[in-house]
Amino acid sequence: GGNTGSDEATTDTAAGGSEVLSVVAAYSSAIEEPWDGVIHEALQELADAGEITYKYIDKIGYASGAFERTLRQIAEEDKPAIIMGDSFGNEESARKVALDYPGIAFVMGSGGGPAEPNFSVFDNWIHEPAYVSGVLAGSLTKTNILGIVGGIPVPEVNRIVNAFIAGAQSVNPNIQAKVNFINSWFDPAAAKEAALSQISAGADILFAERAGVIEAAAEKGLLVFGNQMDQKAISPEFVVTSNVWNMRPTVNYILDQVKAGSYTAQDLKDFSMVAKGGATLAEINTGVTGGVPADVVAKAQAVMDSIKSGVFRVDVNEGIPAGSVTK
Amino acid sequence: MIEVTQEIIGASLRIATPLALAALGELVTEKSGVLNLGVEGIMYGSAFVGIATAAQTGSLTTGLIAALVTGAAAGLIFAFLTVTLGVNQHVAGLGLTLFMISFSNSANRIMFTADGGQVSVDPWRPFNFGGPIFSQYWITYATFLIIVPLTWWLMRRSGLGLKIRAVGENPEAADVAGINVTKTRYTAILIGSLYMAAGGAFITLAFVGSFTINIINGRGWVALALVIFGRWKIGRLLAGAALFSLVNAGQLQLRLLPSFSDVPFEILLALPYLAVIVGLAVSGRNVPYPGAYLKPYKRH
Amino acid sequence: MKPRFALRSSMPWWRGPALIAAAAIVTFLLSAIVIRWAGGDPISAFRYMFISPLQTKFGFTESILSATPLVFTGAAVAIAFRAGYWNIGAEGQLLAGTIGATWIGIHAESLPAIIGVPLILLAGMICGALWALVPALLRTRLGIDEVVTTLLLNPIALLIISGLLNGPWRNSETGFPDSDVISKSTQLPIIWPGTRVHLGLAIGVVIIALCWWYVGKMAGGLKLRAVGMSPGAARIAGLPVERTLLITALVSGGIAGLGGSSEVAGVAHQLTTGISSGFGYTGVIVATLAALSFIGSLCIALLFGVITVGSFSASRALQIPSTIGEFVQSVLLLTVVAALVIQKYRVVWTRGKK
Amino acid sequence: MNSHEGVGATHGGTAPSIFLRGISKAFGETIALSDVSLDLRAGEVHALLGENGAGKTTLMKILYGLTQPDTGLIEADGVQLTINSPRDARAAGIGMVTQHFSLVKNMTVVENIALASASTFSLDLGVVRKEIKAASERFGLEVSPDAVISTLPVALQQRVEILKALMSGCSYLILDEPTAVLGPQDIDSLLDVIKRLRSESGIGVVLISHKMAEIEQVADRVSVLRRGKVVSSSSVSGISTQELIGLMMGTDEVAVAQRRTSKQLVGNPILALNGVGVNIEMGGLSEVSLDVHPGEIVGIAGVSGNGQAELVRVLSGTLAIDKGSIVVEGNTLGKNSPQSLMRAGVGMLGEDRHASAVHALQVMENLVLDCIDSFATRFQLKQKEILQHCESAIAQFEIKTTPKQALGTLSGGNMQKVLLARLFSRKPKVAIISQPTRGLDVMATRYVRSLIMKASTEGTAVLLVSEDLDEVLEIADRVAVMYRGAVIGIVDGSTATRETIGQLMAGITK
Ligand SMILES: Nc1ncnc2c1ncn2[C@@H]1O[C@H](COP(=O)(O)OP(=O)(O)OP(=O)(O)O)[C@@H](O)[C@H]1O
Ligand SMILES: Nc1ncnc2c1ncn2[C@@H]1O[C@H](COP(=O)(O)OP(=O)(O)OP(=O)(O)O)[C@@H](O)[C@H]1O
Ligand SMILES: [Mg+2]
Ligand SMILES: [Mg+2]
Repeated sequence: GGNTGSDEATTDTAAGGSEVLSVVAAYSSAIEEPWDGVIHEALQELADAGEITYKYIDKIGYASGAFERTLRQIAEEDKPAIIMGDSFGNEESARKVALDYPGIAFVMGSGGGPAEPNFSVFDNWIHEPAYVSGVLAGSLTKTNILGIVGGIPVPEVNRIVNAFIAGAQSVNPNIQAKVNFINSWFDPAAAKEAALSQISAGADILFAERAGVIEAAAEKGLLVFGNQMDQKAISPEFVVTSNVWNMRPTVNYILDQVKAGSYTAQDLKDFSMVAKGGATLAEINTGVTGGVPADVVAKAQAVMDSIKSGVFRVDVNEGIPAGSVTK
Repeated sequence: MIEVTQEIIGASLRIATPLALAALGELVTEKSGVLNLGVEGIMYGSAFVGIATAAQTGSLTTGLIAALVTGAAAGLIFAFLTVTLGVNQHVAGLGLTLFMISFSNSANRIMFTADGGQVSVDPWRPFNFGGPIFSQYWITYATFLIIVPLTWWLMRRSGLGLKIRAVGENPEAADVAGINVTKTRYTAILIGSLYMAAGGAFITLAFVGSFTINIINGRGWVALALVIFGRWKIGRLLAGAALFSLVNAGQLQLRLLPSFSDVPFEILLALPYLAVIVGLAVSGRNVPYPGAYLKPYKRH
Repeated sequence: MKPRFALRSSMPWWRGPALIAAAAIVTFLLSAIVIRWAGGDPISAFRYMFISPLQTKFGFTESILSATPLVFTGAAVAIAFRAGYWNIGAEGQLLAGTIGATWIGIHAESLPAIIGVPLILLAGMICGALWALVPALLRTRLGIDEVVTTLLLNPIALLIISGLLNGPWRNSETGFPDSDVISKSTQLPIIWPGTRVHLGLAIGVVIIALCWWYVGKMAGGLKLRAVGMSPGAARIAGLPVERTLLITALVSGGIAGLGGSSEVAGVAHQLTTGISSGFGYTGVIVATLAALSFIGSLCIALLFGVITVGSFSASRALQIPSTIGEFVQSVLLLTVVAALVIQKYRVVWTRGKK
Repeated sequence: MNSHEGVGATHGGTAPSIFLRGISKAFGETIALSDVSLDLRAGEVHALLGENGAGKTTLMKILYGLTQPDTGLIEADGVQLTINSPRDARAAGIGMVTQHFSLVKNMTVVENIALASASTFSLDLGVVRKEIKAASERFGLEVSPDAVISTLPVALQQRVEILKALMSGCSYLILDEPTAVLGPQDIDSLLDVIKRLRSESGIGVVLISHKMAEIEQVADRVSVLRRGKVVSSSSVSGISTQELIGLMMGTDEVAVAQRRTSKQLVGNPILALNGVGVNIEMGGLSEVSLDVHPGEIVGIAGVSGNGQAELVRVLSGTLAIDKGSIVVEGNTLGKNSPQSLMRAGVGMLGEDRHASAVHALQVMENLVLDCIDSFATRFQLKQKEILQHCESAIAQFEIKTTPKQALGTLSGGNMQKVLLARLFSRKPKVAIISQPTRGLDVMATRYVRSLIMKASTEGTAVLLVSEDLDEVLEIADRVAVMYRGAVIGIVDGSTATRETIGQLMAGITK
């Protein structure tokens, strides 16, 4: 279990200084789902390092007000300094509860804006590394056809997929992207089948927004890009790189703010972007089958640098990608 | 065009494999007069235990055996409840599904994912006998070349099959004829559960090589529908599985065509289900349920 | 010696409770293994699951809130099954109801609540009934089995929601695929001040009462039961079997759809793809556990509400996976149904063959 | 026990081969058998007699392992048998043909017979087919091995049952009311078979029957059960029919139906069939014309399968007519749907009472099933009125039940009375009554017949379809004989004889 720190330890929320803050996370989905998994991992690391106490509850779902109930119970019984989680699909209730507990910092993954006094929002803004992945993919493809399998076309998925396509087309205008959605966060068999259909339609490079796609690439001996976490371990011969979301900058910032007593509601978007280290591209795996030419690596590096330095801004496009995208 | 067709056929054989296995298992079970709504759960639990064992032991075969043992154990629990005790089959089946899924998810969390991991193995690879149609996993070959004819033989040509059909139609008559109704139903449920387990194991040990929650994602319910679609006939059942899988494989390709690329993907995803309903509406009426369907048997 | 079950002729009063207690103990022992494995304390887990929700007003009212959708789906399944119409599609019908309700909810800006609330309820009911119509017609006109058709329409209903939320009903503020919040005038009023218990519960209870009255006391109900128990004999007695099935199917769908309205207008106030956590399927368990009795369904639904709330509490307090709550529920379900059957029998040991 | 000879005593030199000793069995509150002893002998036909519910079936189910006794034991040739299942019974050489056949309806004859012997893997239907041929010839029981059971007439299904038992090599054969479902010709040939089995194969037969004539014809010994006890066991030659009936009924009074003199037909027929034709694959009806007058009982006789069942289905509205018309009270029915017939005042008692009964519903609910709306307000059933209605029906029709009992738990006779009560209490203008006394004991049979006569005396027109020729001759005013889907002749009931009707049934017209 994820039980760390002292069980019933509750921390005085108003206190500042260097003492250990308590964080409770409430995830609508399961921590096996990579989006929530990233947050969980960051908090777990901090807890393991003794910097926070951390409890979580996941798989709360969206039905019958379960999320609101859970938030209230956390606020009433655990009385943590910070409640983190994802309020997608539970937006109304999360905000309502936050209003009732102004002493607690509510830091929620959300598609909406922050709300005074204590409701901050964050999201995975990894469209920038996705764009760079696209640059790599666009340079590496021989058929000029890329295959992308997504879960559910929500904005955070769409902008990553669209950025990947845009990156590829920026180096290779002939790129044609084939996009399938499986309409589920988990169904690796369906995702793999979708990827295989793209391969048969000519795709020679895949983007694994969801689990199951890397497996398809490995089976067919094709290069593939991972998402959310560094997924090289699943298939070291074929995973070129991954668009990595890192929650540590967000969490660190919040911890500092709360400790300093200066926490306010805000949009934490920037902390999940490249500039602040919240989004990165995993180290490019030049050891993949067929290798990655040095000039391609350099090109990608250059794009990454210009993003980091703010010279280049990746467009955010949250529209649902069509099944077949050409420039 | 020919290539796409071949791809679609190849893909539908893959998609159909777990469906056909589970549906055949359900068919054998239902022929004995017992409805096993645990099919989704048995697939799920076997998929998990199979890969967990394979990952721990490093042997896919051991994993498959563990999956089958899991299926058998689940089948035994189910048989005890429904045959020996005569518990309502809807409740027992749905309860078993809930049991297997929640157990697997809990175990998966405790064993593998609590700190960000995931259980995965190097799965069985497809053989390539040339062309997409013949590039299939051994389980797929085994399913369609061995299990299907074997099941047909079992149900139509073996003594056991005759007994299974008899206890499913009229357990009293079977009893009077000296057949052990309880034993026969246990056997049918066990055989069925083994098939379902194999279907679940196919997904983790062959097709995907890893386990995530929701791995079965309703395939068990589809299998259940296919049995009724097939009116408890193996040929028709396979036709249903083929219809579902072909439409499924076809819709994946369809979305990639530029002319279809703006059709909401939900419509395409709904097609396989619609196809089965329409197929049923066109071809099947007055479903010949086994005579003793859902009825426990007890002597006085 | 071989064991054999024989129907017992008389039953001491304590056998029922004793066997239920035995079931609880078996559940506890089995669950304890898993809870321990997850690093939790089984005794406090059980306290959180079954007792603490009933100890506070908050826990209790949240439990009945969680039970509300199950009251509807339980009634929907029970009435259909009583007529021998095997509606496995309460899930889809509830989802269809949420669609209808949302459509009214997001388009009814300027209505007074006195119109808005009935309208949103009606919309859900009609959509649920419509979703039940096609399988019912296929069954009564063409003799096509309703189990497959109702079952397979469930994922289709969810896909329609997904299509609407990814398309026209996408949240206008966040762009996330959940609908806008429905207008205030269509939200169900809270009936227990200071809690989240809403009008939906009262309607659910009324539905249960109506079903109970109709099936048990009214002419149509007697027809319905006769058709369900023995359609052949009912036909011989001149009862309109097909019409009874069709009407019951529509009523069943309507009740499930009303459950959808209740969820949208009562708690969620918006449509999401996760609006139902399998309420329709759980409804099958609720109704069958209650032996298709309506009052029984109501009680079982409430029990499920308690356990739902309790297992989340246990998971949160003890930091054990929330799926363990589902695990405990499933074991309890299986052991209790086994106990209910066993209590009717006594074990007789017979000599085996020589 | 009032047995004419001590159980276990030797009889005519044949050693008794199977003893049932001190068998008792209770179902919950009901005591089905108490301390029953019986002996069965090889090469002998032993008849079991008793009212409905006397315990005959239960006793035989115990012998065959379908029911476990509470106490008592079974011995064969001095050795105690353990019979926990039919499998054990078959191993001990006991076979049984149950009252409601134990055949898998949608399997073929071979499959049904193979069932008993099938091992797990091998299933050679070819071999079984040959064995069936051989056995058919040996016992004179012809069947076609590949016919599906549900397509066979009842008599043939029964033949399959008997073959199945014989092919398992039994030396004792239990037949539970085998003649209840047969027409006269089939009964005769079954009785022949029984005689042959006894004398040629030395098989001991247990014959349960409610028909005295049959017992006198084939049985060697007869035992009478009453309320779970054996009240008599003697050789058939040593006891008279009247004595037997007396033993069966105890002190109960036996109602005897009085044959009426045929009445003059007055007025117009209330039901008229004009050239009714039905085309279906097998059988069907051709040009059936028939009329029934108020207060008249018209009997339909015929070898089973000559269109009687179709005629009943036409008149119940479940089989559409292709030709001709049905006229009720001078009005031609547009369509013969169940509803239109009921509305016109035609009531039905189907041949299979179990198919007309909703077993799980209460007696009182079943009684109003066909007129629910008249026992209900807009909002609720008039429970009180239903209960009153039921109570008066129970009293009037002498039904042994309480209003709230589930219909399925009633004995056949009482179930039949409930259905008749439902039919007659609507005061139908025409009552179509099919096989009303099938499987009923002597007393119930007489009672049911008297009910039918009473209704007709009160003005109801009755169309009585029965395979029991005696029944038709006993109460019908006119007898119509069906042959190959047509009415081949109509004779006056008071002058008709078995012979005249028998000729017509064979298709011979003068
Ligand atoms: N399964 C059962 N459960 C409860 N009671 C039973 C059961 N079977 C038989 N009985 C009761 O046992 C008694 C004997 O029934 P049994 O069937 O042996 O009568 P029977 O002599 O064969 O009657 P019939 O002439 O109608 O065939 C009846 O009173 C009946 O109510
Ligand atoms: N499950 C049961 N529960 C209670 N009583 C039963 C049950 N099964 C049978 N019986 C009783 O057994 C008796 C005999 O049953 P059986 O099937 O022989 O009926 P029957 O009187 O011969 O009528 P029929 O010839 O119409 O079947 C009936 O009186 C009935 O009350
Ligand atoms: Mg009997
Ligand atoms: Mg009888």
